[in-house]
Amino acid sequence: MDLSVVAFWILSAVAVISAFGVVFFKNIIYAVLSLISVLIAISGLFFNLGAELIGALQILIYAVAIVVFYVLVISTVPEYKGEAVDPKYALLSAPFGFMLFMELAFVSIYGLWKSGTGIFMPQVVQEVSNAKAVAVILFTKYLFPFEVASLILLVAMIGAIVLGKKDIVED
Amino acid sequence: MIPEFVHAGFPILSALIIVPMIAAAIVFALNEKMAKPVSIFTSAVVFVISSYLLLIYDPSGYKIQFYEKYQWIPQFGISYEVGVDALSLTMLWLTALAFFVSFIWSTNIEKRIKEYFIAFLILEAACIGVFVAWDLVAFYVFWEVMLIPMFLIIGIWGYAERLYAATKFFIYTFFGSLFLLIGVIGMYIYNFYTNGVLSTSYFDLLNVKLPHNLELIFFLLLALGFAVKVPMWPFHTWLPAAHVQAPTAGSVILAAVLLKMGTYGFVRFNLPWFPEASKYFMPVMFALGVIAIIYTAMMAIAQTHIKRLIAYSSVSHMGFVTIGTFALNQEGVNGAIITMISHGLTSGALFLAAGFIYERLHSYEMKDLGGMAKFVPVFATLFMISAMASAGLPGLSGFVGEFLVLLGTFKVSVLTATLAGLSLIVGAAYTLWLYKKTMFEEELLSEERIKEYEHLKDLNKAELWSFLPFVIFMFVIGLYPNWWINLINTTSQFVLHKIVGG
Amino acid sequence: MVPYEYYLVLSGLLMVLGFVGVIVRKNIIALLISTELMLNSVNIAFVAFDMKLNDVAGQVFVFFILTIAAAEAAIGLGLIMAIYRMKKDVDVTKIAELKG
Amino acid sequence: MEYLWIIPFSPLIAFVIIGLFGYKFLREPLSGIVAVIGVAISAIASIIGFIDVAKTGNYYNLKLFNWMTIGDYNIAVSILWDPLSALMTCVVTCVSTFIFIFATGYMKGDESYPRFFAYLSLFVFMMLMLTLSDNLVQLFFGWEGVGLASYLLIGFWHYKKSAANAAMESFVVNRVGDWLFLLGILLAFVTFGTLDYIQIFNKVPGVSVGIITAIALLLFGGAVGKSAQIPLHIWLPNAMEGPTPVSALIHAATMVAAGVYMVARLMPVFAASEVALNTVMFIGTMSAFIAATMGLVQNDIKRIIAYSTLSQLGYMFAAEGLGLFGEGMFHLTSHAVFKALLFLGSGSVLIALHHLLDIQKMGQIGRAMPITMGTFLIGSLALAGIPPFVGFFSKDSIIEGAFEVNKFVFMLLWAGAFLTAFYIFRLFFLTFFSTDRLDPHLREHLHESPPNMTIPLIVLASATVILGFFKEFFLNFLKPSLEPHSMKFLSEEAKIFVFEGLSRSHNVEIEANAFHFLGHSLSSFLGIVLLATALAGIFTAYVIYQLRKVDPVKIGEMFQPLYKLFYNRWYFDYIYYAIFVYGYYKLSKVLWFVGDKIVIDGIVDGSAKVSIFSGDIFRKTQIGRISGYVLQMLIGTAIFLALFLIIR
Amino acid sequence: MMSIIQQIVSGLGTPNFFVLMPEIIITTTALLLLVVELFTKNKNLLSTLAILGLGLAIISIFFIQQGDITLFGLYIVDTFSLWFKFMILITSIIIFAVFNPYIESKRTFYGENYYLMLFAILGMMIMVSSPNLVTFYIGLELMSVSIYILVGLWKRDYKSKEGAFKYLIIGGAGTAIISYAIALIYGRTGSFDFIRIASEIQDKADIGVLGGLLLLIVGLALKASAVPFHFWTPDAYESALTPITAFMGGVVKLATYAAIVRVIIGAFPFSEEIWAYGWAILAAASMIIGNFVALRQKDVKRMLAYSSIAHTGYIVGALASGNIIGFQALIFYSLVYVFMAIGGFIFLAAFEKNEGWTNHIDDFKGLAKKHPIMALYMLILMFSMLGIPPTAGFMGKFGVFIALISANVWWLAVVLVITSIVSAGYYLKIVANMYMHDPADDRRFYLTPMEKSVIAFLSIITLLLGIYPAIFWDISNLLTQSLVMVSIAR
Repeated sequence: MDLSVVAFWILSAVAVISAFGVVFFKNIIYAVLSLISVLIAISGLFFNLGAELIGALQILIYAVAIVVFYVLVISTVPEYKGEAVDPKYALLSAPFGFMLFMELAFVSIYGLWKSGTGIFMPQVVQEVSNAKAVAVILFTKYLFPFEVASLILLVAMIGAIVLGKKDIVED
Repeated sequence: MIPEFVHAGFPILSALIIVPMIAAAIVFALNEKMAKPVSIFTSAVVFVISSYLLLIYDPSGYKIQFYEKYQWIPQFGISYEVGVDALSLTMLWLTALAFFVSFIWSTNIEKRIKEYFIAFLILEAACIGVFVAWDLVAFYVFWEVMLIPMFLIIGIWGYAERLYAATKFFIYTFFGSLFLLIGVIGMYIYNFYTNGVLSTSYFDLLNVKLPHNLELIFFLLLALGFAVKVPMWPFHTWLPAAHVQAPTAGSVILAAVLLKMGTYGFVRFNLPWFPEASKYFMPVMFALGVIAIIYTAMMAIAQTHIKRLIAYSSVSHMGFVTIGTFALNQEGVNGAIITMISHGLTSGALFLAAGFIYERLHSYEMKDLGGMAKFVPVFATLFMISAMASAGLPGLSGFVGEFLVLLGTFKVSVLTATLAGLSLIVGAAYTLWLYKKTMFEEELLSEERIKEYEHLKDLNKAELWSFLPFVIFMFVIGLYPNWWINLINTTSQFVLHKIVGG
Repeated sequence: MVPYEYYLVLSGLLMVLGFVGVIVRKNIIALLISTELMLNSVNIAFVAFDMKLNDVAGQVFVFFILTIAAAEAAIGLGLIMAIYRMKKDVDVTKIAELKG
Repeated sequence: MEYLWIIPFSPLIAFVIIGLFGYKFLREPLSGIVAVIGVAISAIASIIGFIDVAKTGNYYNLKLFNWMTIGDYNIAVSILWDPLSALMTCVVTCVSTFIFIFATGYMKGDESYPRFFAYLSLFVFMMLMLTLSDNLVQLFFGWEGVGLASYLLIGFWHYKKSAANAAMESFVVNRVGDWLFLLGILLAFVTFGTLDYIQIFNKVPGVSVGIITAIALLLFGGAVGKSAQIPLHIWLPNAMEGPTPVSALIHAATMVAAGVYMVARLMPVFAASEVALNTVMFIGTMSAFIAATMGLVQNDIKRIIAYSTLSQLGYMFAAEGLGLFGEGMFHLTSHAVFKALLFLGSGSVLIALHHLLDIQKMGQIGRAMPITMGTFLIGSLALAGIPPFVGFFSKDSIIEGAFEVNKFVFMLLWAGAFLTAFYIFRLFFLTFFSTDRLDPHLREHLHESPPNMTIPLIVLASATVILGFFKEFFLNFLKPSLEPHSMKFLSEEAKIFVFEGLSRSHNVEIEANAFHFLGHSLSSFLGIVLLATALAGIFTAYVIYQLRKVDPVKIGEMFQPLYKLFYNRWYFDYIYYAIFVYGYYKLSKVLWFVGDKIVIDGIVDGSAKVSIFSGDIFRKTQIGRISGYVLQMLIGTAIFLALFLIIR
Repeated sequence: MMSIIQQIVSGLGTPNFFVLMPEIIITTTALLLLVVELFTKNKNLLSTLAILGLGLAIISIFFIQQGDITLFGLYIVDTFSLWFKFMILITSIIIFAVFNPYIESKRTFYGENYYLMLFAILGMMIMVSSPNLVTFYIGLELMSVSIYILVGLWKRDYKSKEGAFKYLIIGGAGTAIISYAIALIYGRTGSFDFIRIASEIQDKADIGVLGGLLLLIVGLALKASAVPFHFWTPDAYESALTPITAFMGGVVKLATYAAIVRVIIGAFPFSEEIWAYGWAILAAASMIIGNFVALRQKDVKRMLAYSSIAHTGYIVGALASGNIIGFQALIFYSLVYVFMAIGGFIFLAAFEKNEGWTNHIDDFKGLAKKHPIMALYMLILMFSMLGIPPTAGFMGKFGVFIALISANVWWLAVVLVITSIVSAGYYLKIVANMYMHDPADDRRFYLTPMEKSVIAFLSIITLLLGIYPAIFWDISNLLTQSLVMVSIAR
């Protein structure tokens, strides 16, 4: 019973519980906070799996950047009155959500997943750190998508600005 | 059996299709005054050419004449392939005649003249195309194109409920023709899988040897498409609606040409392609035909709206064509073809008569009509001749077809012939009823009605000249059918060659 | 060592929870948050697969997913602002003028 | 004999001329004259042909042109000129000629004078096509053609509702017969592979009796319709709506006799089947008797004569049914003459009385118009069967034949003879003598008809007197077409076959020579009885209607039910109207509403409604709220996955 | 030891940027516009620049040698991608051409519109030329993100925001689903390259592939707005600026179909019994829902949105055959459908400029009297969508029929027939309103010559493609060959 197992169970428990929080917290602030905890838990899982770079990015991008957006917006938008979840939809979605989950779980468990096709054996990763490996691949093979991703961010920024601008309302 | 092809030196059939389209373009370009003369001239030219073809057609031996074939969509082995045998040719001629007549008739159109004539010209091109095309896709294209102008004609120049009628007409026929399309594609695919031939040409599909159940299915698919167009009972209800609402010329075309396409399809495709299925379904077709004949004859006599009466009478006559076709013997098919022509003439003339009455008295309802005979003697005479021809009086065109059909049917099924023969009685009943209600019984009229009638105009030039061709050819066919029968004999032999051998 | 399938099941669970969240929440901001949740759940699967395959391409993909999540969050929040400005409300039941 | 083609076509030419130029150029007198000339020419031609045949006894078969080819058989427009057709043609043309002449006077001043003669000429053409035909199709052509002509002529005064209805009725009822007739033709063609009489006759022996019977009966059905026998007789009395010359020509002399002619023409076929002959006989007899009873109590002068026509046609059919084809044809001839005479007489009366029809309102007009009365009397005597008029020779021989062959038939025909004598003289007395019930205004300018009307009367009357003495000549003349052994166009076996067929029914020798027949019937018991019967009929009528010894009304009350039955024409018309006119019409209406409007169109339009309705249902899914959309997406995804994961 | 890294890097070689010329041109134009737009608000200048860029890109296409896989196997430039890029650019030019008058009349100018559209186009171009799930994904997202914004860009109009938001949320969910699918496929095959994937799963598909493939289909269906993932479509289409709607309904649809074919044939050529059946179900649902609901629409813009859902049904229905003919039919239909869709929406856009035109079905009444020529064009477009010869729409349906029947998918063919008949109900309603009713008033509408000529071009080409479709059949044949050559004939 080594540590990683324990870590997995704890982190996943946290993630799931706070995910439920995201879904069911009435107060939007709590929802955002539980989102943060989900993200952190997930990044914890990344570390547990040995993907340090992604784990770090996760915390950086999300827990810092995106959540800040949310907090900003929430601060401008007054607190939302009225119940958090619509019981009718909750009742309707629960069985099908469960069904979908069962299917996904079925797939996950019985799928013949490949293993060890890649070149980054643990010992290789030992030598070149995970960060370096990812970085090399990202900036060589996946350079092009990376550039496009930057374009996407550009577009998103423009969009956020132009949509959030005042003149959209009165002009 | 692949017939021999006589290639045309000059692509005359394509010309027949193109000329009306060009005319339509010209009309589109010119002003409204010119629309009518241009279109009349065009249709006259087309009629003359087709009559000329009718005369120079060589009926000895089955040859596809004036044949042209060009690649169209090579990927699917689809080509533009036109040519005529006697069946196509007679139908082509009938089409040209009917359009000629209805163009002459259309003097009284004042609403949106240009569109009117453009629609009719395009319709003419499409109808000609349907009858001369030998490639299935080309056939289907023309078959569908024809819906658009007819939809507009009924919908724009029709009467009160024209929208309902036009939509019903369009959707109903579209429904049928899509199944026809599926059937054709099925044949095409099957032919490709078995013979490895990728072609939609009629003659390539003629060689397909189908397994029995598949043959039945394809037969039904095609039959559904055609049955809606014929229309056979119980698919007939669009016809009265369309006829009642359509303008006179539209009704003439509808009755004289469009209905023929269905029966043309039966004779052209179902018999040669599905001989076994044709035998198999013969009783069904007989039953439907007989029902159509008697039931719709009863419908007809129950009407007070004269156009609807005539429409139902058309359905009844088409029942004759159906049983004649599916008698599956020489007399039957000959009779069916002759009946198609003659019904084109008579029902066309009757609709002209109805239009004439409407223009004079502004009503189609029997209660507003009656007692005209004395005031419009010439019209009364022509109307009487048409009515008698439609009632199948010997010496006029109607009798020849009915006699042959009954003879052919009698050989196969006495009962069918006996019941179908009842139309001698019921047919006479509704025809004379119509005539009596519109022309006779002047003494029932009120004084002021008589006053109105005093200045009824008899047929004017245009009306007379649109009547005469129909009436003349009623006599021509009725008095000397031999020429026509010699014309179509080889064709009907070809149609039946898989069934009776030959 | 925990079998990788567990990670997958976890990611599936989070995905479904996000899905359900989009459905049940009435506050449109929460809708957006739930989509974030859905997107993130995928990351777990990717990384888990990576470790199983001894590869890093999955992590590269996770990078892209993060980017896109960010982008959508930005646009979504912009839209929410605009909607709020006009509608003075963030109740999903009110954001239903287009229908039928 | 090529000139024979003139016979049918000269009336046709007249018809075309009148039809085209009648209203524009010819108008009142001229078009009539053209018509008369047209028919006269064909009359002369036919008489020439008649004489030729009478001399030689040959037959001629001309094919004019080939109408239609079916398989290897050509249906040709053709002329078969043998004694039978020659006789019939002569009767048609000659009688027509006189009636045309009469009509020129009768139709004077009618606004559609040309149309009338156009129609008449058309009729004659069609009738001649019928008589001259050598095959069934041409026969049918004429058959339908005369139907058309009679339709047009009955409806000649179509502004009258009654006329229009009568015309339509006659055509449709005829069509019932024609339907059977056409089926007969089809069956004949399928059986024999040909439609020419002569070939058919020679093929008869080879065919089973059942089919022959069927063919014969179907064809006879046509005859029943055309010759207005029970049960298709109802149209003829109503046909009296037409102008009187029409009634005389079409509905007495020629067209209605077409059935009789047809049966005689196809004698070998009918002779081959005993059932067919019996049917013909039975139908004829019934008609003869029932029509006579109907005629008893009518008051419409033309209708009475119409019923007598029915009854006389019945006699002819009875004769043919008995196998006495010769006598039948002879009675046809004589009937054509004296019935035309009677009709024309009544026509001239009508002209004088301005179309007053009710005989109860006439009387005492004999003095004013002697010629009419005289000729009418002759006609009546002939009809009643008083020697030496032609009716006696033709009718009594039939009854005597019946006595030999079938007692039941004899009884009915005998009774019929009495009734005939009674009703015709009832008419005669009530019209020309009896008390004066005539409206004084009419009385003032009551006058004899102009010569162009009286001359035909006189001619026909004289014919009535003399024709009877040519009986033997006629019978011998007809032998080549009706006597098996002397029928040239039959093969030997056919001759024997037909002879056997005939002899099965016809085993009686009637005295052919007129004088012997007269003597025989004045001497033999049967003859005396028959003569007495006729006289008794006349006497009864005289007592009741001239001397007024007995009040007819009393008799009517005495036999109330019988009177009602006769007066209402055995309720035939009512039943037919209820079933075939009203019933059919209403049934159609109902079918239209239920079958077409509700059921079929219900399905068609219903499908449209259904799709619109389902459109509304599906529309509900687009509820506008994101939650709803995503929920449905979730459901969709879950089910979509489940489909594969579970089913596989 | 760095050797491994060096191996990797050296194994990659240098990318051939020349084949990226169109993309580069588009990108530069977009960035140029981004800058220019800061200084000038001259619409015509902006659109001219954009059109210029597109034109250049088109020209550059002709100078590219084909069949090159560059950027370390992440980018393929073959006949297929080039042709689709060509079509995308051409149709985009059309939309740019009629864009300005519209936004002027609606007084909702955003300089962003232009280069966002360009970015979207870039995304599509990347998407159609992706031999690899990563490229595909990134292109798809670039496109989607730009479109989300474009939908929302309507000043002072709440509805456009709502539509955009709905699209964003549903699209986000779709993105998540696609990512998950990619994850599963990656886990099953250990690669993102189509070729590798295909070679990995030649044998019978196991649960993993099944799950991945099905989720991928769901995601693609969502982007292509197939039932039951279509819910964003009517709202987004209705709420967007009409030229943008034309862009979405035409160009984006085209690119999406191309991507679908690319992914399905490229990555899963051997598991057609799965995706054929899956697409068949989705297609049937789309035909039914789309047509029946369109029957009840009064707003023609929304009606056309539903009809585009129905057309998605027809088009992806071709995949149900799972054979070459099916791919050909799909490509042909999608190529010709662009013209109809854009034509229909641009027709609306052109009339929407005028006062008193609300896209309501009754606004069409008597149009044939006021604008006979335009009405004729609309008639052609409508009958083409209905699938009446001699229009391109018929040829498309004809191909689909052939595909389905050749694969014995009779049930789907029958569904297609029935739903086409239903669709007649609403297309005919438009035609009937134009031709068979008298106009309520004699107000004429103003259309710019450019709009007129554009609509004329679109409807006439629709007609011509119907009369002589051989060329386009050749093209689709060619494209299919190139695809199959890349994927199967390995």
